[in-house]
Amino acid sequence: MSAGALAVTTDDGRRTLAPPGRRRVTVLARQQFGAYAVLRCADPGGPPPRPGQFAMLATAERWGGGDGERPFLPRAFSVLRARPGELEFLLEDVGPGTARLAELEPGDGLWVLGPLGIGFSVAASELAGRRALLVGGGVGIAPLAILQDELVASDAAVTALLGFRDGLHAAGAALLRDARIATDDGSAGHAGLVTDLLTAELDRDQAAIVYACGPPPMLEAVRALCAGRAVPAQLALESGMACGFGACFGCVVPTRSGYVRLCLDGPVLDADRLETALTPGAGH
Amino acid sequence: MSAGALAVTTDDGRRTLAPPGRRRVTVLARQQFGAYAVLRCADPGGPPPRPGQFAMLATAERWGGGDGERPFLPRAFSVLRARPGELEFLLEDVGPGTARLAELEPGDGLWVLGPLGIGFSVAASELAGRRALLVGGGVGIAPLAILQDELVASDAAVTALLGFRDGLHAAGAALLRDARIATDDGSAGHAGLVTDLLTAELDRDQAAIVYACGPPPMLEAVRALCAGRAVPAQLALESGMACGFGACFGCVVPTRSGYVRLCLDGPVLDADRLETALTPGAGH
Amino acid sequence: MTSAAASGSATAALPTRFCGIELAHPIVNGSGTFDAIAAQRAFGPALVEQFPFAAFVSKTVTLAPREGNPPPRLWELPAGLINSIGLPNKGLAGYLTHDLPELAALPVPLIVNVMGFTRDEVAELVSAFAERDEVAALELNVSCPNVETGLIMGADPAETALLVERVRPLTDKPLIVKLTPNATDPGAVAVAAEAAGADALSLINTIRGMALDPRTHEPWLGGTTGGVSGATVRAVALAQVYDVAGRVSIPLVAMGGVQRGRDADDLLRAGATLVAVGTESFRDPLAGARVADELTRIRRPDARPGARARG
Amino acid sequence: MTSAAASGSATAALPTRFCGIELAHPIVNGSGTFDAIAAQRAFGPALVEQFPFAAFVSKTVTLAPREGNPPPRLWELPAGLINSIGLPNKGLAGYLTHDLPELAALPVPLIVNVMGFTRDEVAELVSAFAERDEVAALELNVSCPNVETGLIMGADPAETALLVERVRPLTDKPLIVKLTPNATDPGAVAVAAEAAGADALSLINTIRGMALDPRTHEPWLGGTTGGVSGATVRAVALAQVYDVAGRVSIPLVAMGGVQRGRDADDLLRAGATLVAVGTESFRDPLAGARVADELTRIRRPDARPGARARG
Ligand SMILES: Cc1cc2nc3c(=O)[nH]c(=O)nc-3n(C[C@H](O)[C@H](O)[C@H](O)COP(=O)(O)OP(=O)(O)OC[C@H]3O[C@@H](n4cnc5c(N)ncnc54)[C@H](O)[C@@H]3O)c2cc1C
Ligand SMILES: Cc1cc2nc3c(=O)[nH]c(=O)nc-3n(C[C@H](O)[C@H](O)[C@H](O)COP(=O)(O)OP(=O)(O)OC[C@H]3O[C@@H](n4cnc5c(N)ncnc54)[C@H](O)[C@@H]3O)c2cc1C
Ligand SMILES: Cc1cc2nc3c(=O)[nH]c(=O)nc-3n(C[C@H](O)[C@H](O)[C@H](O)COP(=O)(O)O)c2cc1C
Ligand SMILES: Cc1cc2nc3c(=O)[nH]c(=O)nc-3n(C[C@H](O)[C@H](O)[C@H](O)COP(=O)(O)O)c2cc1C
Ligand code: FES
Ligand code: FES
Repeated sequence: MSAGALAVTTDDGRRTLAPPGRRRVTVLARQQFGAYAVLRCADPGGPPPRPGQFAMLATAERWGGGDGERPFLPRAFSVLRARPGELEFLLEDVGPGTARLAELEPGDGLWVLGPLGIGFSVAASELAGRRALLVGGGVGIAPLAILQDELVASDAAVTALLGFRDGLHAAGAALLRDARIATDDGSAGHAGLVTDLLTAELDRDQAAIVYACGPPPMLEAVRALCAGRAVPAQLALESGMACGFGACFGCVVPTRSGYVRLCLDGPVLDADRLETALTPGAGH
Repeated sequence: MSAGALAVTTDDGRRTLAPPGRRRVTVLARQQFGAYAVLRCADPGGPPPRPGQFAMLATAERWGGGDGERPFLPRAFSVLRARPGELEFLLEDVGPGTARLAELEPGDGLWVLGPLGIGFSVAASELAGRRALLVGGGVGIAPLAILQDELVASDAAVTALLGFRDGLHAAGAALLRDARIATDDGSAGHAGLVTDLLTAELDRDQAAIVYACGPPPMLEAVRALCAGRAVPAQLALESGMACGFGACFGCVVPTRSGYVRLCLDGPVLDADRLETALTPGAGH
Repeated sequence: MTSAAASGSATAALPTRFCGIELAHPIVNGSGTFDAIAAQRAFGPALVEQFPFAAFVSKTVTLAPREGNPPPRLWELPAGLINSIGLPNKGLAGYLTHDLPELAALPVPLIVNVMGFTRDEVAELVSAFAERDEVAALELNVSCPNVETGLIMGADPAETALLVERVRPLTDKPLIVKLTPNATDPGAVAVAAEAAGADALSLINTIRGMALDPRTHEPWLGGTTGGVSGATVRAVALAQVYDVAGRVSIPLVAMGGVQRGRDADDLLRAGATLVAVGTESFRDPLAGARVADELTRIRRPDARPGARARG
Repeated sequence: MTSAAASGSATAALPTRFCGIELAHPIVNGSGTFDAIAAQRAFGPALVEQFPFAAFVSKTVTLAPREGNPPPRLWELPAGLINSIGLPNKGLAGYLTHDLPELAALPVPLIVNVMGFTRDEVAELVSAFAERDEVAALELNVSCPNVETGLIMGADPAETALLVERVRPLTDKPLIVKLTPNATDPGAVAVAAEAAGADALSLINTIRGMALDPRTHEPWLGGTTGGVSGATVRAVALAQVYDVAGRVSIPLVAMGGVQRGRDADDLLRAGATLVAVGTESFRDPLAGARVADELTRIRRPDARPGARARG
């Protein structure tokens, strides 16, 4: 299938439509950043994703195949970065699916369905004189990289605050520019939580908009912090997904207006739609 | 587990008892003989199998594992040859299990349970002035190699007659000494069936005992031929096996006295116990 | 591996008639495993151009709106999935207003799946759709308790018969009864449904299953237990389809673990007229078209030149 | 990967009491999945020295001898197996003469599994074993039709109750009723069995399934359909055990897809007292001991020094 050069965006420019077929792409490179692997793959003709969108990935070989073991379903991954005809993903090995993906070598085949979901809003009206604070935790830094690229390209003021477990994980900070770091064990940057850095930033100047992605407790802390100061925030959430395109109703998260399918109405949600970002069954 | 150096044989010397645990052995070499692969593996302390006995094999990695895809159950393989502390198996890739086994490289792990079943009878009383005719078809040549080794060592007169589909398969004949060959397509040896060679041999001199292993139609032709001339024959049969040690009752074949578990009372059966060697669900 | 997208050409090669409805091929979706409206949000009009199914079966509609079960709703198995979705839907009124117009615009016939907790509820749902020309057929999801009797409607032949007798006079549209596999004798239920006037049967729905959270050792799913689907139920589905096909003469829509053309072929050989793809669509949104394409190559190897040599 | 053989030391670390029987650990075999006599032919006395189970459950015994189903009897699934063995056995007289003396010599308690096609047949079997001191408990396999009523005994609560009431007075030995998963409501059958005097329940037996011969497209198995077991039924087994455990207070022997200590742990947490290993023994004859060993490490991480660091 040809994805076509003309990408169509919907949902106020936050969604690039995906071709309805999964496409088999080729891995170009795998690079290690401490605890993380970055997969770069060729995606000729693939439509350019919006920051915060994701793709469902499965290896072409040994992914259950016809009669498979786990992993059986594809796995959701934020787009880390996109260049014309190329996509990058960031992985942390936490289970059978990520372990298998992290084994891929250049030349191997990868099934990609995407881009999916609604990404971050970077409309001028949204930024309106505010600086963008990118708050990432662990593997949640992935969608912030492509977001930073876009914001920098449009000359917006951006600050990246990233939190990691330890020094091995903090190596992932190299994927963003000029990131300020916090580590739980103090082995790199501030010893403590990334929300400490966010608090200090907001104490200094509240004219900000927060874009955050990370584990549920971090997102919940960001949500509460921003809500307390009336700072707008957009949170990229996670939940277990079977399909990624609204078919299974499996990925719902509770919002103030009821359950929403995170793959369809998210993964980025305005923080004020949420009572809490601590959603059951998400994160590790 | 240590298999112990002192091997115990039962069933009139036709069965070496197996240790009750499967053991993880190491592949030493894989060699290709035309369409067939020979796996040689270290089996320190493993008891010496009797000719015609088999083992249940499964790779240590990527064989369903904890939560597996097919292959799920181990697969039965005749012992091709045994030296102290070493076992050899002959494989033809016909499905997921044999395909996976045929991928093994030196150093890889292999689960072995065996030796299992009752092998050929080579008691002096049995041979009693008769020459041994070894009749093999395709991958069924495997147990005839270890049998030939034993007969030659005891100075018995042996003739090996082997049938194959084509020249690529006929390369397997190198695994026995001085074998005479028939191929279906005439690309090597006699153009026709191995039973043509057997008929000629028996026409020449009926003082023979036949040991045969091969696909059901070949075994049935051998059985009928020998029955017609009152030549004693022992047939190594195949049937689908789940366990190999009598636990599942899945491998039964019909005999004149009812169903017998082939893994326990075979795989070698005296031909006159059978109405037919065409057993349902066996062979490919 | 076949190519990702099904080529349109092959999918017209196995025309099928089901309860008087003409279909391009025998592959449809399982109710609740494809949301054609959501998929258009994700894929745009291309989804309609490459629509993977020969008919569209919509997710179960109930009289009142339902939020569904609390998350987590999914648990992956070696070759399958447990779901405890809990039938979220907008309710009859919401469906008629919001979903029906969009689904009626699909390029294939529409089958509406309904469920009620009493016979009156089911009757109300059937009556509401009876007058809608957009609806080609109705599927009754009977895998739920009758709140009046406490019995799972579709597990009990007598309950099923009473239900079908009640709603049969309310519509001329084909009535498909979707059997539950969680029954002592689905064949007996099938016989009862046929006798009571069902035009067709579909099977299997999901099999009850469960998983514990590896950390807390409490039930993982928000709904405690859920339904198993995917490759892991294929052998069970085949047995039930084979059994039911031998006991009724109305057509069957068979499903359960279909991933490839040969899985569909097995179910057709076991006696089905249509085959539905469910869980496999989660792994490949165009799985329906791919299965139809593979099936065409199995059934009509000469339909397309070179088809056998890998299309 | 753990080492092939279970070390004897760990297996005594989880002493378990079941219906008054003291067991070294909670792992037994599923009926019909281990033949201790055949295994001694293959493995000799080493099998007895390393006996993998805390109690031995023998294959179903019927009144008359049975040849079993015609082959083929096995079909492999992605993570499981379909079998149509058909309960071959020597019959009661043959069992008493040939098997019982050998099985009584095993180093663990013996549980005899029996099945009859009428209540009288079951009664005759129960009576015959009631007087045998070698037998620690009886298991009733009720996954078969009562030829008098046509109902699958164990699928129907009333049938099960009548059966248990009939045989309960015939023996003081613990009576275990083995439930069938092919029932609308195994929990209701469990409740009925308990009320009728069962001392324990075991579940699940195999789930009905089927496969077609890839070449002929006819049913592969000699028995047409068969029973699915192995990892592929694990989620279904867990759901049924959890449900039954919540509805009865007698102990449960849980089984279905157990391959590792954590599968056994899940079933124990769902409410079982014993766990049986079935199909996994086909892949690894000492699986029972390995599972017991892994379970001990999960449950009593300090039971053996260094156990956690891989024993
Ligand atoms: C929109 C979105 C974007 C994401 N982006 C990224 C990204 O950029 N990089 C990245 O590394 N990850 C990302 N993730 C997370 C990623 O999808 C998961 O880490 C991945 O699915 C884990 O798969 P696994 O097989 O490795 O682990 P799993 O075994 O699936 O384990 C992951 C978690 O799932 C649960 N779990 C365990 N067993 C099961 C089971 N049998 N069935 C269901 N759940 C189970 C547990 O909570 C476990 O901690 C994203 C997720 C979403 C939804
Ligand atoms: C005693 C004995 C000794 C043997 N010795 C040798 C030997 O030395 N060398 C050798 O190469 N082979 C030998 N075999 C045969 C070998 O065991 C089989 O070829 C092997 O089991 C095939 O496994 P597979 O996974 O590769 O193929 P499978 O997929 O198991 O296919 C093999 C055959 O099984 C049937 N089949 C297909 N699908 C299934 C399924 N899902 N479930 C059940 N059956 C299915 C079909 O008839 C098919 O042709 C021996 C067999 C026995 C019983
Ligand atoms: C996530 C999910 C949701 C489902 N929702 C419904 C539903 O709303 N109504 C219904 O009748 N069946 C529903 N089903 C059952 C499927 O239609 C189908 O019967 C079953 O999944 C077996 O097919 P499969 O193995 O191909 O998935 C659902 C199945 C899944 C996996
Ligand atoms: C080959 C085979 C034979 C069986 N025979 C019997 C039997 O004779 N009696 C019985 O009650 N259960 C029998 N069972 C059922 C098992 O005891 C067990 O309930 C079932 O296999 C589920 O456990 P598993 O998944 O660990 O195998 C048999 C199962 C298999 C696979
Ligand atoms: S993942 Fe299936 S609906 Fe969202
Ligand atoms: S293979 Fe299990 S009894 Fe022979």
